[in-house]
Amino acid sequence: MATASETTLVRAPSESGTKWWTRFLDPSERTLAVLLLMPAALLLTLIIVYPVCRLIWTSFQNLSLTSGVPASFAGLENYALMLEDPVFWETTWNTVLITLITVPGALLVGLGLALMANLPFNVKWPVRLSLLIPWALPLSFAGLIFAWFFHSEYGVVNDVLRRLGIEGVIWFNSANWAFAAICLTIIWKTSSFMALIILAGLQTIPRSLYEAAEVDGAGRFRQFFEITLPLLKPSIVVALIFRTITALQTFDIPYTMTRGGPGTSTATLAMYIHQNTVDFLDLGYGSALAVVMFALSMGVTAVYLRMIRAKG
Amino acid sequence: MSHDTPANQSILSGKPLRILIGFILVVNGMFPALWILFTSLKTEAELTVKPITWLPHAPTIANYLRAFTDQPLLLFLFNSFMVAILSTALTLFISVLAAYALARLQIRGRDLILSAIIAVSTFPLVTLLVPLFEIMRALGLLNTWVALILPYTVLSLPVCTLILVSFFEGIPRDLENSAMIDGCTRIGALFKVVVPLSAPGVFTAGILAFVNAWDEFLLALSFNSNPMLRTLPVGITLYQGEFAFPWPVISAALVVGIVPVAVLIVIFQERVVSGLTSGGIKG
Amino acid sequence: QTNLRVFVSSQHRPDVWRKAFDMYEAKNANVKVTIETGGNTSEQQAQYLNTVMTAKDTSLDVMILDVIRPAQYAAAGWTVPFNEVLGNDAANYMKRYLPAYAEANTVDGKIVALPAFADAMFLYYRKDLLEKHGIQPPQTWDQLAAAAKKITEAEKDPNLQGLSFQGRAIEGAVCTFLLPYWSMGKQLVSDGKLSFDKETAVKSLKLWKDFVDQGVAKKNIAEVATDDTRKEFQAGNVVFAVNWSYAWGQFQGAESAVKDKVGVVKLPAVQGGQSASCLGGWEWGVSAYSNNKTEAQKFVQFLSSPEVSEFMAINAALLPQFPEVYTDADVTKAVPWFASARPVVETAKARPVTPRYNEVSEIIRTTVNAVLAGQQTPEEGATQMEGRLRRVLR
Amino acid sequence: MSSVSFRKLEKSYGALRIVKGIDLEIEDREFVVLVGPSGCGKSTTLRMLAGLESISGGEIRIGERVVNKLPPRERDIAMVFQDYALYPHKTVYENMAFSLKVRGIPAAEIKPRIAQAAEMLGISQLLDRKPSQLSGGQRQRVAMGRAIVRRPQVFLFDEPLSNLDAKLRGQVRTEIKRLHQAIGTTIIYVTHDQVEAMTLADRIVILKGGEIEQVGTPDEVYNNPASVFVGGFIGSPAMNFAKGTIRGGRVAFDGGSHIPLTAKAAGKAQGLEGREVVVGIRPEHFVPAGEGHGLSGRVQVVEPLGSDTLIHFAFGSATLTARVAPELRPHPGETLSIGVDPSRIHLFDAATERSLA
Amino acid sequence: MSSVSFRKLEKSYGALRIVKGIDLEIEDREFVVLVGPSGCGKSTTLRMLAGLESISGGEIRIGERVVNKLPPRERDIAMVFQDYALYPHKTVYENMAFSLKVRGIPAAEIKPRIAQAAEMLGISQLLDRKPSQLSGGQRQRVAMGRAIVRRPQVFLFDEPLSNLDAKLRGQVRTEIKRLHQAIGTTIIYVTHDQVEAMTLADRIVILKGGEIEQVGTPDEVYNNPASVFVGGFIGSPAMNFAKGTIRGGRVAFDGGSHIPLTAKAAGKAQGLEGREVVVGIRPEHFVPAGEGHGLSGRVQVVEPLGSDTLIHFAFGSATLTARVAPELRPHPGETLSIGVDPSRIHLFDAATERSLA
Ligand SMILES: Nc1ncnc2c1ncn2[C@@H]1O[C@H](COP(=O)(O)OP(=O)(O)OP(=O)(O)O)[C@@H](O)[C@H]1O
Ligand SMILES: Nc1ncnc2c1ncn2[C@@H]1O[C@H](COP(=O)(O)OP(=O)(O)OP(=O)(O)O)[C@@H](O)[C@H]1O
Ligand SMILES: [Mg+2]
Ligand SMILES: [Mg+2]
Repeated sequence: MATASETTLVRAPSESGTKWWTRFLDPSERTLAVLLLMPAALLLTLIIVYPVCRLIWTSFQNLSLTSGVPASFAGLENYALMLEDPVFWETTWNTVLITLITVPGALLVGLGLALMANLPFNVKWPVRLSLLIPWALPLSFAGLIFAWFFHSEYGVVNDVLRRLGIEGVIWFNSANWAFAAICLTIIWKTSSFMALIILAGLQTIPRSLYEAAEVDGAGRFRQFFEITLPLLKPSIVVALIFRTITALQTFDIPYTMTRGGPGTSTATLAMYIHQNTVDFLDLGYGSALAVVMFALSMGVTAVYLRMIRAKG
Repeated sequence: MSHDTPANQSILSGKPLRILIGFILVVNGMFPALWILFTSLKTEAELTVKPITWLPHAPTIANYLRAFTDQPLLLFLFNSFMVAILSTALTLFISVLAAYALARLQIRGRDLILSAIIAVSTFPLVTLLVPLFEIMRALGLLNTWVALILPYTVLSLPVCTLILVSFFEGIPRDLENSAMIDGCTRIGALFKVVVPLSAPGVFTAGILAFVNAWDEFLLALSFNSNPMLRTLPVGITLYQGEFAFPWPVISAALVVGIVPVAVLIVIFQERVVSGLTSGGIKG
Repeated sequence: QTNLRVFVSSQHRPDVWRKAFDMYEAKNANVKVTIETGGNTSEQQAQYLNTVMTAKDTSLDVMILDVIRPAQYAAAGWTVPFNEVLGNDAANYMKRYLPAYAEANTVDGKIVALPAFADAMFLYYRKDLLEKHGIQPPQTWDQLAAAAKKITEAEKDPNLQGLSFQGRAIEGAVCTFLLPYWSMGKQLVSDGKLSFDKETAVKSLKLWKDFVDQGVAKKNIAEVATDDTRKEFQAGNVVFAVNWSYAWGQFQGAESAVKDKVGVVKLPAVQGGQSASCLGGWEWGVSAYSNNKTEAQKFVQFLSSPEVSEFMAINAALLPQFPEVYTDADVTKAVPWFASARPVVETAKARPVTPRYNEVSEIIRTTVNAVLAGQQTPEEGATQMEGRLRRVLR
Repeated sequence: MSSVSFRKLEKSYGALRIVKGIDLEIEDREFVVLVGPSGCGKSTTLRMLAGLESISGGEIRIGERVVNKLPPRERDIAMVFQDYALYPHKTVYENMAFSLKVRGIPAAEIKPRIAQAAEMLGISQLLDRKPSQLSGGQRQRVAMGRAIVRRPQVFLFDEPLSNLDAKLRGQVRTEIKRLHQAIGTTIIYVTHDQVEAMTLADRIVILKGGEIEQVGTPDEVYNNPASVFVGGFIGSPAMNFAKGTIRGGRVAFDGGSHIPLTAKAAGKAQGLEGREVVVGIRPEHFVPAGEGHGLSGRVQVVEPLGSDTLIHFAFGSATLTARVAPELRPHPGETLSIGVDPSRIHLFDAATERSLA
Repeated sequence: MSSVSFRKLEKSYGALRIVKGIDLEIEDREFVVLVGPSGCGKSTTLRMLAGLESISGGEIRIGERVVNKLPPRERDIAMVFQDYALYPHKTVYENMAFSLKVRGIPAAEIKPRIAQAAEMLGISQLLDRKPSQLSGGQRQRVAMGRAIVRRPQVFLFDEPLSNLDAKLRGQVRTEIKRLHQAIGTTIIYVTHDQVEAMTLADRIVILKGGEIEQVGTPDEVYNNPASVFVGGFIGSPAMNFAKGTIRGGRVAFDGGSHIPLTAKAAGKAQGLEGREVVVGIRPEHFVPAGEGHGLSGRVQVVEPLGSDTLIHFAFGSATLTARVAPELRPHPGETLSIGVDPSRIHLFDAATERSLA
């Protein structure tokens, strides 16, 4: 079956014959890990870590470009100012509220969408496409489009309501309705991100587990709660982490839909940061606000990560 | 995975129900896009008609003509496409490496590294605009694709890494072992076996990265002031005037911008058949 | 050889500006001008320029600025004042412009920018409807309300509204507030100090809110932005509209339902007050980080000259910043309606010239928006506005 | 109550027919073992019974109920999967408790039942582990345990012991037998282990290419194989086959040797004079030379098993295997003389490969 | 060249010691079979040799090279995994071709090599399928094929046949044997199948709890088990054990019966008078009553295997199993009288469980 020449074909190089560079193909686990993580680390340092350090430094300074006063070290002054700033509290509260509403909202809708999209449709692409389109619509335009949908006169929402015999509301005349419209839009826009990640997770669950559960007597709901959900947990946590972070950074949609109006009732912390830095050029205060927002996001992320680790 | 089992049928049974669900999904996802499509075929006057019209009364392609003639729309598309594709490729490459290290190698402080990667993404890029601008200027990257590709890569890196980590963890180690015995290096096994088997995850991550890059506005506006390098979201705002917002023309441009993404998704989705990983091993 | 990079607002015909630049290049062989644009609205441009300037970018020499920004840029130290190049002649030099522009570009005696072109708010009205019902264009807001009511009642068109103005929380809402406020003879800021008159502010807010409550303006006025006003008027759904000059060109366009049916006059006054309009327009500033400041300032002086003003009026329909250009024969021939625009522009007042204008603007527009949406009463709005303004403009 | 019957059961994947019309009645409390070569459709048949695979044709009944359309959970069956299908996120205990919890059995009752099953399978100390922390054999035992605690009407086992070592396998096999005797549940069991099939089955069903080749008690299928296939498939080492011709009450082989037919066989072979037949001889039916009718051939391979020795020797164009006493160790190349008991041989028609007996 | 040696090989997961110092020299061209109970570390040892598991202590050599730090691809081994590890995204052909392609072997050469291996394993018609479209047994054959086409210096097999049916198993087993004889590659083979171990091995290594219990040729481990564990582990059905006491040249059991020791055994048992011993009797060493020394007990279970019958009967507190002729079918409950050949029994120390022979 084998001749001598064939067996030598695949002979491993002897120790002395090993080319020097092949050693680099097989670094130790530690070295390999360092090498693999290096590109990510370099990029993150360049794009995030360095600017963030600058930002934190700025937050301890009195640096308002419109004040006409040169920059000076201010210690915690910017942070102290924040505590007395009602707009800070209002926008923070709005941000937290948006997070608390849209994150679970997007999770539920996204989970539903993913489960539905995972059904054995004969033609799959329209389903997948409609799952992704909301997300592929540029954020800056999604807000505008939905502002238009919720327009009291020219909007589809009120038009549909009217056709159903319901008198629509002037969405943006009321803090509550405007808030609702914003949350609905955010949920619509972000649930597809959720769905996408959850769908990917769904596809890794072996079918035989459902078969076993089916034989074990578990009904649809039981299977969902005992198999699907626990096995989706890693995917869900990933989706939740990023959705929460982006929810805390909510900017474009309220900015384009209401400009934070009526009044400041739908303004978010990110909008306030943007306003302070870009419009008011108060870089010191704006940076301090950004640091607070960062702390907020970090806190939330830490909680999630603890959640994974606790079960891991 | 592809065939129906009775179990599957009972889970959400019946063709009619399935068609209904499909319909709901499609309406939910497609409606705004369709609305834009309809709008792009209307005249501006039709938008202020009361009650509002759904389908265009007198469809016109004038808006598309304007979209292509008023601004170099194809150029915007090209720029967006290149920036998005390149940053997606870079994101995937970097996050595949990082995710593999995190998923497979015995690293001390693995959780810490993972947390750190996520933590950096909690900083909104908007607040880093000015320092980033300075970095890009210092590196002489302003008005190049690279000025956008690097931050976009960072934008998607954490989420892609995390997705890939969870996918890699689901690939049986023996498959990789088998490849290593078959003559691959670890990295070879990674790209020849682990990555292809994580295709749904890689696809998901890729789509996320692509869309993130495709959508971004603020950095694109700030870093690339050269009209030849404008990306689509920035380009589309050029149809605006100081006060005027010509929805039909902008809609036409948006439609032109959505189509490539849609085509891309459809093409890829055909390739990424579900359940690739099943059947390779005994368990 | 000097290279000048000029930031031009892309919504204001950069192609025509280019021709003006060519004229300069032709006269100054050693200067080359390149154009840079970013974003298509005042807001996006501010976003872009703020980034560039905060980063102390040296590549930009000249930039066009919305009239509300020169003071802010000067305070940030981003522009160089013209006093030095103009020398003792400075005061006289500024007198050539419409007075409001001289005022808008001068901060603490420093000339921080030179005007590029003018703009103002006008009252557009349906000539045909007013004639049909035998009504003269209104002189006061009360007259306007009465006329609007009469016409809408008579026309029995459910889609026809009396008056459209800006209630959305955008820059236009600031003007909305200031129009009656100024008309009552009060100033918001005098000599850099807040001179807020609360009673007048309440009246001003109440005036608008009453329009809504009486049905003269739409209930959803809080979601109306500048271009919504234009579109609705253009669709024939509005009798009176408060809007900027750009609307005129659109009303006369092919798609317009009101072509040749539009009249334009200065804005009504409050009973017993003076008519006042809101000053718009854009200014040329020279970057403090520029390496060619002197050359750039010379160039800006050229751009801000009557010669260029006339050229831009004729070729880009931009309102001139010089009173005499309005009556120039070539101009009246190219854009006849400028004749009726001049008295309006002359009544226009500059919004508060303060480095912290953006904060002032934010306070005013959110309040106007909240009041018009019915979230606050005019009194509450005025109280809150005063409190917040005091913190900004001590 | 818990009899099972297949009527004309069919399964196709697209154009590919996998199961081609199976008819089988399994009585209540019966222990039926399905055997057959790899890919013959054993797992598929079991999965159709469990409701995990749709039925392309025919009918399945459990008791009196036609279950064709019934979802698995309503069939009251338990199954041990060939690929385990343990819940990776649940501990061993939770894996075993799941079906009981689902069915609303109180926790107080679950615990002892699991303890008992775990004890029996020797996995008591693993109850807190997750499946990923178990070896292959350990996982399979957990899968067994999960089914056992259920006490359903019908047990389905798909090669449940294939990953256990011989000792444990023997042990668990005896446990299954005892379990069956104790609760008397109907059991359908897929295996390819001869010993399991012979010792556990009340009846053995031999499948070939999606069809039933023979059904019978272990003795029947062993002693009276209906075809060459069954003869060759049941029994290990496999039955030997040699082609011959019936000539004058004897079977003559190429090369001149022959085996006389017994009177009984000769009676059946009447009228077959000159017909080609296949002679089947089980390895253990060779006897020392001189005791039976003599055959001889060149020894090719000798496999000492400890308890016996297998001798593979050439006979005509075939290779025959004889199981002999462990002391007998001829060398390859030697000529082996060995006897055959004519009353122990099997005759098959060479054309149809069906038994002539 | 391709000898393999383990020196004080250790493996721990954290504090858990799995492999506890294995010393073993495997010669070039030798066929070594590792057996042992589930979880004893067979797979782990194999994986350390393959380079897939880091080594916690000791040293592994392939040929003269210490390979402790060498990556798997440079060890020139092929492995068939216990769980197949086929590449799900590649067809069968691509699965088999992969390692050849990686090593840069030209396509023209790959094709015939695969065709040949596929032919041998009976998977030629499956080459275009994906693993998910194969049955369990088919997958395992593909995994085998993937290793075979490589022609490496050392083959590692981790229970490669456990999912094949008996017939195929026998066939592939013979193929492996033939393969080994043809290329003479060193083979290390993990199994828990007795027959595989006995027939394939040049030497058998019995592992218990991460340690080597005995190394020897099949005959040695079968006929001279070093301990109760080996005796019980090798041989199927397993060796029977009964506790007794040495008294006057005989082994006396509770209940009064006894077995005389042969002269040789008695010699070794000198000085052990009164000591507790464990007597081991293989099932096939029972002889018809009257032929050997008589024992008797109540029949508990009778398992007819076709070729033989297994009788399980009570003897004192133990249950013994006898393998007898298939015709013998006592009924459970009857009293069985059966003989033992005293020269065939094994004696172990009751305390240390080591052989006294
Ligand atoms: N999804 C499928 N598509 C096409 N053929 C399939 C599919 N699933 C299984 N088969 C084929 O059906 C046949 C029967 O498979 P089955 O799993 O029932 O075999 P089996 O008798 O259990 O074999 P084994 O003893 O190897 O487990 C096999 O030839 C297999 O290749
Ligand atoms: N990653 C791990 N962490 C802790 N224990 C492990 C790990 N992997 C394996 N083990 C344990 O190591 C022991 C040896 O496992 P191994 O797979 O080598 O057994 P085996 O002899 O091959 O058994 P089987 O015959 O069941 O395949 C088992 O008890 C197993 O539970
Ligand atoms: Mg099977
Ligand atoms: Mg193992």
